[in-house]
Amino acid sequence: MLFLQQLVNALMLGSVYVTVAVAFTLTIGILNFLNFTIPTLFMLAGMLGWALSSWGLPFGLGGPIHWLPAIMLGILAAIIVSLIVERFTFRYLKTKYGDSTEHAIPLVSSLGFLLIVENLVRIAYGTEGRRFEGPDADLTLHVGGILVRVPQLVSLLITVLIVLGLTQLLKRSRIGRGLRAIAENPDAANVLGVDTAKIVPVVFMLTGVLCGLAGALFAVNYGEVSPMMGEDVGAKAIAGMVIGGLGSIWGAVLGGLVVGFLELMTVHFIGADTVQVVVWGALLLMLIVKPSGLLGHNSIGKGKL
Amino acid sequence: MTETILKLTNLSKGFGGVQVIDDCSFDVPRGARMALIGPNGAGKTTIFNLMSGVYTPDTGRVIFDGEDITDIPSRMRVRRGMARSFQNIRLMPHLSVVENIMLGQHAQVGSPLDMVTPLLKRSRWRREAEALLADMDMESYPGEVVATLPYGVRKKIEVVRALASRPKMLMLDEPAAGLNPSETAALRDFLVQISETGVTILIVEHDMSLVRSLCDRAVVLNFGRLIYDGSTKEVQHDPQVLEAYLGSRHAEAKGEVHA
Amino acid sequence: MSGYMAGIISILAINVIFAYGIFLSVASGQLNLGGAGFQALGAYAAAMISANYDLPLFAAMLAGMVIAGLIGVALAFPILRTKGVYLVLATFAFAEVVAGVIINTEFLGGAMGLSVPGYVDWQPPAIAAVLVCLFVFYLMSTRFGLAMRAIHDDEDVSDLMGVSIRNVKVVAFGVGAALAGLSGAFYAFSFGFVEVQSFNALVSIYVLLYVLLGGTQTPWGPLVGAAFFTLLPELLRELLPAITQGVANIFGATADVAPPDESWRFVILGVLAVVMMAVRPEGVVTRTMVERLRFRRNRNKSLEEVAQ
Amino acid sequence: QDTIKIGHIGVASGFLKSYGEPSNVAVDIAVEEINAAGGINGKPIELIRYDTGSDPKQAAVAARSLGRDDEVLAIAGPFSSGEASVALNDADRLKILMLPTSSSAPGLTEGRKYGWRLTEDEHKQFGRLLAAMKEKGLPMATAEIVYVSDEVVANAAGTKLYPELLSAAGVEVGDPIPVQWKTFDMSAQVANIVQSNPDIVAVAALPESASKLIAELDRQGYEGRVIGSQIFSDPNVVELFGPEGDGTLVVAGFWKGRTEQASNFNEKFVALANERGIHKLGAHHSDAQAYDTIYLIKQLMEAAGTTGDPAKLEEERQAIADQMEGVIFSGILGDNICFDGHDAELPGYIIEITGGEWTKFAEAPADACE
Amino acid sequence: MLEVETLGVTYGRTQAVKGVSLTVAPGEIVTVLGANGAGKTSLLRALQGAVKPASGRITFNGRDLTGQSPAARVKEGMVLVPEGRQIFVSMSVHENLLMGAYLRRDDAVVAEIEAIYERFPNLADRRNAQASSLSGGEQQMLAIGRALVARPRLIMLDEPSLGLSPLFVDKLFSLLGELNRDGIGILLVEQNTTMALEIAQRGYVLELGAVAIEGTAAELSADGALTEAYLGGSEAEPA
Ligand SMILES: Nc1ncnc2c1ncn2[C@@H]1O[C@H](COP(=O)(O)OP(=O)(O)OP(=O)(O)O)[C@@H](O)[C@H]1O
Ligand SMILES: Nc1ncnc2c1ncn2[C@@H]1O[C@H](COP(=O)(O)OP(=O)(O)OP(=O)(O)O)[C@@H](O)[C@H]1O
Ligand SMILES: CC(C)C[C@H](N)C(=O)O
Ligand SMILES: [Mg+2]
Ligand SMILES: [Mg+2]
Repeated sequence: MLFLQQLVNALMLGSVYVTVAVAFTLTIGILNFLNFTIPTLFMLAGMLGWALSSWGLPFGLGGPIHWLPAIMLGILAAIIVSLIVERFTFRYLKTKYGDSTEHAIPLVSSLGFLLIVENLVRIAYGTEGRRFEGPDADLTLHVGGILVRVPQLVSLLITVLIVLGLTQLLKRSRIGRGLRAIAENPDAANVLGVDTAKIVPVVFMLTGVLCGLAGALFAVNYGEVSPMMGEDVGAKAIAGMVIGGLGSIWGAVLGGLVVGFLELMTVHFIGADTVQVVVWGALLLMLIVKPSGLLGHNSIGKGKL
Repeated sequence: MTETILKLTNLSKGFGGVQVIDDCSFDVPRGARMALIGPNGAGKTTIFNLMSGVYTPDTGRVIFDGEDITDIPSRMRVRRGMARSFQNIRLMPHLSVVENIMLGQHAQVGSPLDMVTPLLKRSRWRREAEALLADMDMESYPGEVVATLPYGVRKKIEVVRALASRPKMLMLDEPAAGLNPSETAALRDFLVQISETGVTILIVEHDMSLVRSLCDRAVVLNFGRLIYDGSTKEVQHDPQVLEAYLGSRHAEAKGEVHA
Repeated sequence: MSGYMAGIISILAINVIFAYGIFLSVASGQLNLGGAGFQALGAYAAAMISANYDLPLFAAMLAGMVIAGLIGVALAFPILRTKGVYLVLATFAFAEVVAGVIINTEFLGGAMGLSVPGYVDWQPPAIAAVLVCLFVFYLMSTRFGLAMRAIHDDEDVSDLMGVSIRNVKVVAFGVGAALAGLSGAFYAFSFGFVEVQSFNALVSIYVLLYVLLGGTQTPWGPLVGAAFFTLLPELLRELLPAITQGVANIFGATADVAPPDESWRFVILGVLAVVMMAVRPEGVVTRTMVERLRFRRNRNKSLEEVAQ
Repeated sequence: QDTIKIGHIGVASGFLKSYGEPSNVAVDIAVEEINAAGGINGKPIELIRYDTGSDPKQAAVAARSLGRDDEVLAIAGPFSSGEASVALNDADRLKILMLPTSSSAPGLTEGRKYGWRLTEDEHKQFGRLLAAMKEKGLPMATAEIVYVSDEVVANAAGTKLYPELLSAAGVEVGDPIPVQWKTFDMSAQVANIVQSNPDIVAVAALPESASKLIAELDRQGYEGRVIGSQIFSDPNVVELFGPEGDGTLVVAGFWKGRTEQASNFNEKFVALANERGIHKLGAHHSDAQAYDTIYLIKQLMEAAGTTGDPAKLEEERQAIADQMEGVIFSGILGDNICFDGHDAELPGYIIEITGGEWTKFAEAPADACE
Repeated sequence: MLEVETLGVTYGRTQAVKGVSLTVAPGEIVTVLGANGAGKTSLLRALQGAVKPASGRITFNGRDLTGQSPAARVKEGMVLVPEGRQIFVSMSVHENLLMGAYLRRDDAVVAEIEAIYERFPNLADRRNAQASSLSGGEQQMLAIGRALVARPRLIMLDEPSLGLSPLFVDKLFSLLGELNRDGIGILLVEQNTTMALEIAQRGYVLELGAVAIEGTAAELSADGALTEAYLGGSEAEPA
């Protein structure tokens, strides 16, 4: 019984990571760009959601707005910021020479944005946790003595739906191909009329949607937000992405759940203080033994000689 | 001199069902200037990759300078004295021209000491590299990212980099591609000059005029099989070669010269 | 030397050494996001040794350096199998594991941290930083450095040129780890207290950014990058209030305005980082730049010679 | 020299911003009051503040800068234990009195010459809490402990102090259950707790973690009582915890109702904080301690007859530090406060959160010093 | 159809193209010759929009495209076969060809791709192979095929014969002839001067980024100065 509950808890926890992991795997898989702003977007959606739904907007704007529109606006903010990030990071990524480090260049700008957003939020709201007054209704289902969190079910559901749509989009539509082309060789892509400025933002918009959604549902679910809420989720999501397989969207879903499971089982059997070692140890092992992850495929290098 | 420097015996290589090299055998005499030609996708570059150890053959052996090198790792082979250039230019984009050449010298490194002695302006390595460039009458383009140099220039650098390892045998994959006729002529003279120092040259090239004027012997490959092995003078009389590779125009072309 | 300067120089020196550690692996094509892990190893090793054996400080530092280096080499072999983003995450995971282990190890002080007997003022780290800087410049000028950069650009071809990819990578990674460890040792002795919280993931990210922002193509990069990230927020301590006051005055404020929130310093740091990368995507200092400058200098020289 | 230079190593940015800034407010209030009342020995205080950005390294820089360049006579701060552990080394090196304002890590001042704290340790306060509960006859047969494993103070309290004290009080207590500082989902830990369904859950965590735990306990239908000591006894938690927080017992080192002074300070503090855009429902005891720290420094300087004359910097610093030996201090924290070792003996106020209010449940006088 | 006026391209300090003016009429084949570094590739890259020209105007069918994005130019029908193939090595041969049709929505694409396969049997055999595995020449074919799928009205080729076997070079040139008969303009950069001048109506010779000589193919092949200065004597055939 207890163990069953823990399994459910694991699923719930995993569902938080899944959404963010998918966001990560999107930019890495499609654009080969490890986007450090993702945890920040997650946090931004939560914090703004709270700020709007309560008092204390930045720069003296008025509140309050009831929670639903508030988190909607929070998500919107995440999307907008994500698009701004695109404008200043990926636009400048020039995969010219295919050498081993150039894909990391936008990391710098993406961390720049992390600094900017995080500190702006600190300026506006400080660093302490805030209570998010969500819907009054009890968000916990009692299924034969087992507790299930509704918001997390919702978030898992939405994510899976988005993922379904995404995989189709990337397989069928030409946008998918255009994106892959840009990621591999921007110059050649341009020669064929792929307009970087038009289609890359699509990915970042999706990233924004996913992070915003995750952040908002996090707030509703745990009833608390803080400027640091992105850090742990972000790190674990990265782990999930890798375990699932870089660039594989379904892998990210699976990986996120696996991490949730690993973490919860560690807490249950050993204790939270060893979670860090277990999760990241598993990741390290995975990378050394099977870098392509559970569902991933290895990317190819410069081509044959 | 009839001694063979390279001997390929019953070489075969396939990729996922596609039989790319199919039981190829031929020798390269020491000091020869030999051409390896054939239609696109015949397997020429694959042969080069098998020799230099990028791929390991499914069957067959590669004997170089009397030693069976089929199983020794690629990085050791250049030390044995076989150097190659690549048909899709593979220079190091962030190294200057001279540094690319100095990388070519790596095979000559003897003691670990060589690894830790600075390659400053005066150093023997750098001067050697610059001299080599001069022989090819190329400046060293200081400050230029190699990637931004003109295609033809990059192509030449590839050849010089291969030479920098002081090889016994030089394997060039389409060195004249992207060179204009005058530059091609210069390249030919340069290669002749090199081969006179005793270096064996095995060249893959689609520019038949260069092949004819440089090489005495040619091996023709088609669908991974050897279809001709003989003198370059005769090659364009061989019906198979004409049909598979040269096309009718060259038969005529030859005719004109006779007239 | 003012106390403030002394302190900042210590931090800067530590960051520079740290940055060069990461640079060595990055320059050989291995993005190392595990910096904090190696720094922590060096710091704790030095701390433990100086606490438990009465060795001279430099011996403890050496030990910290060596231990970090050895673990680096040990890690380098399995990690060789991973490339690009995979390697980034593998090293990142490594750092997390190190932190996780330390915090759960009683005799390392766990979450309480360790206080470190022994102290160095700004001179030793500063001197060490200069030496490390010279060492890396030297190393990059050797054939070994050339091999590193070649591998960074194109492994397959480097291999065909006769370069032993494995050896070069492992050595570069190991020496880099050792330098990171050294920076940790200096951290321990400069601040007299180590707690694993101060070797967190963000530290790893930052130091990699020092290198990427400065430029991975020349040994100038880490120097520029570390200086940028370390000194800019400091400059802003004084500058920012002045600026806001000035702006306020422009808008006709007569009284003193309250100094702006300190966090603005880091906002500006972020903005500048973004701008820098937009202007110079390959890092502030690139090969072309250095080559051009050197070339111009030589040409001017030769012109003078002609003139005489 | 017409001012008395006092250094303050505070936190105004970085991840501790929200904890640190209120202390700065408290310090400013104290300085402002003292200067309004004619300063120290007739000279106004010149407060020189250095922001560490929550970075221990910067705390060291701060100490060196204040000590060597600004030539301050004494230093209040740094704020957190992490920072203090670093800066206190420099204090001893510079031979300058340093009084951390919120660093409650056990043993922080052990073996220090120039480092003193106006803080009471978790051990004592938690003991007082248990005593009070016993007295009031609250159910406390069984207990579970939840602690943040990667935060200095919480870790020490959760793994050592709480278990001892609970068993000493005859409470049957299970193995301490760790959570991590960044843990946001405590369903697993709580699921285990509700299994044994103890009378009390003792929490050693900063407010955020405590609030997450309380919320989760409530969600999983835990009926018992949550208790903790000083670590999360911040008046703001009333808001953060929300209704689920009702019944929670904590110990604070400060009670605004203690004296008129105290309540004045509390009002001023809340006002000024909100004026600076810092959301505060009341003064945290670490704010009160910061405030009193400045007054303590004042008392020391008056006793030492400090003039602020740069020529006599060394002697005056030493004289101020020497005054700490056997000092007796009265302030908003309590009266006739003495120091046991280098840590103050403070009264404790057991606080109960009831009906969304921060109410006094019981109080315990400061212990006497040997 | 294409009019280029005093086009200039500079990279930092290096001036790669200096005030080049040229025109291509519909159904005309124009060749651009020049030694290494003459600026041919730079010229084409500027025409295609990959690099921003420092000066000059580019008009195509009367529309000024100077400031336009590469995408816009492709839409207009200006398609480039870039130097060094620039194929997508991580995609299959077929996907590469599909990329050629990136901006097209009509259904003719499939049929046209089949036509490409007809022309280049090598590609047909390996349509699902990863492009990275293709041989040099096959990659060149792929690059050309890819450009054709884009339905160019003006096709610009940067050394298309590079890496192709003599047989295929002939095929290529006859293909260019056909395209040209269908009224497609062709701007051809070649090192294989003789063949280029055989097929082209007019030609330009670049030297250090500027037009040194221009004229009809006949004039150019006759021009002794050209053969001396540029061709470096007649074909490098020993007497
Ligand atoms: N790694 C590989 N995987 C699959 N097929 C390959 C691989 N390498 C080569 N091939 C195939 O083998 C055939 C021969 O390739 P190779 O590069 O040797 O041809 P080539 O003779 O060099 O042609 P070209 O003159 O165009 O360079 C080609 O059809 C190519 O597609
Ligand atoms: N991205 C770049 N940055 C700087 N200089 C460049 C760049 N691209 C080309 N150049 C320079 O511009 C000049 C012209 O180069 P370009 O490639 O156009 O010549 P080309 O005529 O195409 O030569 P080839 O026939 O060998 O391809 C050369 O000097 C080259 O070094
Ligand atoms: C707010 C806190 C993190 C400070 C804590 N009491 C400490 O000693 O570090
Ligand atoms: Mg080939
Ligand atoms: Mg060109």
